[in-house]
Amino acid sequence: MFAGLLAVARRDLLLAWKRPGDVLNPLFFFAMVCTLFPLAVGPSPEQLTFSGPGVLWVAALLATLLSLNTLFMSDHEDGSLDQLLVSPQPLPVLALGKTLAHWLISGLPLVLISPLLAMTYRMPGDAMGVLMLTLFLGTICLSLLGSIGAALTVGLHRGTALLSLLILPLAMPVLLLGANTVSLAAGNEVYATGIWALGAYAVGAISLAPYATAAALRISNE
Amino acid sequence: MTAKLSGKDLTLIRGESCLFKGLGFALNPGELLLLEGRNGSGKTSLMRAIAGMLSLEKGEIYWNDIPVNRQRQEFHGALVWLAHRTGLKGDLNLVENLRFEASLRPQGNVDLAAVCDRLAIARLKRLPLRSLSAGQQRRVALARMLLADVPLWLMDEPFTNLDREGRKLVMELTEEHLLKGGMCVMAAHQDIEINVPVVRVGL
Amino acid sequence: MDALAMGNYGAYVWSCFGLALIVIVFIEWRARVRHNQVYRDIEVRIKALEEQP
Amino acid sequence: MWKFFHQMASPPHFYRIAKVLIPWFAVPGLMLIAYGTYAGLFVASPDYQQGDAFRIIYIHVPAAYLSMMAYMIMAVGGGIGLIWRLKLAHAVGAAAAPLGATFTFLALVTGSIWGRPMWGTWWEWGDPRLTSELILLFLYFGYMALRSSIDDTAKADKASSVLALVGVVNVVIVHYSVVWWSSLHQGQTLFKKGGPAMDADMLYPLLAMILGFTFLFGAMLARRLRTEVLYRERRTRWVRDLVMSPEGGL
Repeated sequence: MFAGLLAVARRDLLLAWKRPGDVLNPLFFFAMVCTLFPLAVGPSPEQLTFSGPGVLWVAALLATLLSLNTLFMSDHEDGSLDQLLVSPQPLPVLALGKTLAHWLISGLPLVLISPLLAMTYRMPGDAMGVLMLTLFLGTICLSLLGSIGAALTVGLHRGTALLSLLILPLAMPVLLLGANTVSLAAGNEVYATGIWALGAYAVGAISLAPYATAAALRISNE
Repeated sequence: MTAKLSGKDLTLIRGESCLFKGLGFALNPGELLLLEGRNGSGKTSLMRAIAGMLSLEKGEIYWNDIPVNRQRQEFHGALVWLAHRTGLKGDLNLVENLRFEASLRPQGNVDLAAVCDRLAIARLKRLPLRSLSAGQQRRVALARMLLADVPLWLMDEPFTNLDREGRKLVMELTEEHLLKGGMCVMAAHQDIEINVPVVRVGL
Repeated sequence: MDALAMGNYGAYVWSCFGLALIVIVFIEWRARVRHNQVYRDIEVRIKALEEQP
Repeated sequence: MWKFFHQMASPPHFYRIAKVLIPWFAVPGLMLIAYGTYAGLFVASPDYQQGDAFRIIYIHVPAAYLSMMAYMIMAVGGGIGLIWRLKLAHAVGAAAAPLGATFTFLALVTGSIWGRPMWGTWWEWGDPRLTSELILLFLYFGYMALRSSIDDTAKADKASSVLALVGVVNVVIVHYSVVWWSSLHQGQTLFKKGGPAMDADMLYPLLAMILGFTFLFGAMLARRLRTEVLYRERRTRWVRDLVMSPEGGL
């Protein structure tokens, strides 16, 4: 049952290994957006501490979005998406495999470098842990939501702009939960609700999104 | 009438035009289904419909007399599709590509080395596919088809990009497959020389 | 006049009701225009086809 | 029962019936709205806190309610279209989206106009309902953008139905997360649930407006559906017969 998941994930990781640019571009983008903000509003420490969680989260959301439109694009262009659709494996599982690889390639690195950027925003140590945890859960949600959007827009000419239009409103609850939880943690307040909500969202997304992605892939590949 | 693979009353409308209407066919082991027609007459669409990737306006495709929509996975386990685009990754080499395909489906006991020798691609094993010629890439796609070891071959224009030798090889391979009791659906606008029962569908 | 002024809130209340009226009338008018357009297009096309031998 | 649905869902039948039905929706709808407007503006006594500004709810609440109902209709239509392959159900989604977006827009603008005298600002991020409505408007934009960027109607139908279904799950999550978020920031709400019970002279006009808007929405949806059906069936025999018939089929 999970043979297909592992096979697809392994192949996509191998492909990413041969083209490391795909991994690094969203990371650079993430770091650059985080740099832009202090340049725009000034380096005052209070302001940076106050807005840090929001900025980091918005930057992570945009970086994920940036990496999403290539999720099915190359598969569509070289015909291997067609081959996946006629393979004897259940398509939702294959879609989950692709999403897993996408998360490992573009979501997890964001989580790992986020403390570095959070440090420049003078985020307290406890809040940094919460930031990593929310980004960990949040990027999973975003990759899964994004895979639905990427599957719906695969093969369309104006795919990239459309993808953002479709995904951003869907991603708003994730952003809202994530950023506010980090803010609460940074202000030494109770933040458990947000973590639980994000965790529940992630579980729900893992179990439902692959079906939507699979349906969308079949539809847009007709 | 029971046939292994059959289609009844197939109708497909794409955008403004009706590609085919009330089309039917039946195919039994050892037979070749040849789809003939001009460019744009719907050969590829019909093949995609047979593979279960296109929803038809009307009609149903049957495998063992059961609609394929109701047994998609079993049906897909019994077919391999040689499409217009090879569906192989240019960044990976031959072995990596074929290993990926192998992990998606249970493999028959076909020897990789023998297949590569037969297709004359053995010395290309470690090169990224991107650096191969179009004809060589097509041979790799053929290798994938042979390794899958399934009864039904769907071949969409299998002769494109192949030299004379390659075309002859495809016909030989198809003939062997059919003589072993396999089935083949082929879309081609060239004449083919295969000594097997041919069912023709004109589009 | 007092009833219309609504204790200084008149401008807000009336603009809401007015806007609702304008928006609904506008989209309904657009829908009508589009329906007639679609119908005419089909009519023209079908009549052109019928006149061909 | 099934036979009735199948008959209703057959395009030529629907096209004919809808024409007859539209006035039956539109006339009661307009009458209820006329009563609600008159009673709401002139009969209902001013709110003890908000004064006459509360009269904006007679537009805002029906619009907000329809904005959500239209999305539900879109999603249910999409689901039915995907499962039972009913073309009319897909057409419902296509017809409901612009209407839903319009009512969402109305709800947003009237909410904002209400906020000006009450909060002293045109836009208050702390209000969960306005924020949810804004996200809902973006969801409508996404749906319509996806629909318009796919040329093949059948494909556009199915793709946008998947999006509507994903969106409807999300609407619920958006609502709760925004409520949680605004509770962190002590936002004020437009109309509290379980607040002081409304007087009858305030409540009846509101109910009349909600019902009237719903009827009107039904009529508007039916009119747009007729256009959709006509356009989608433009190559069929029945449309040809309709157009060529002496009385026409407008």
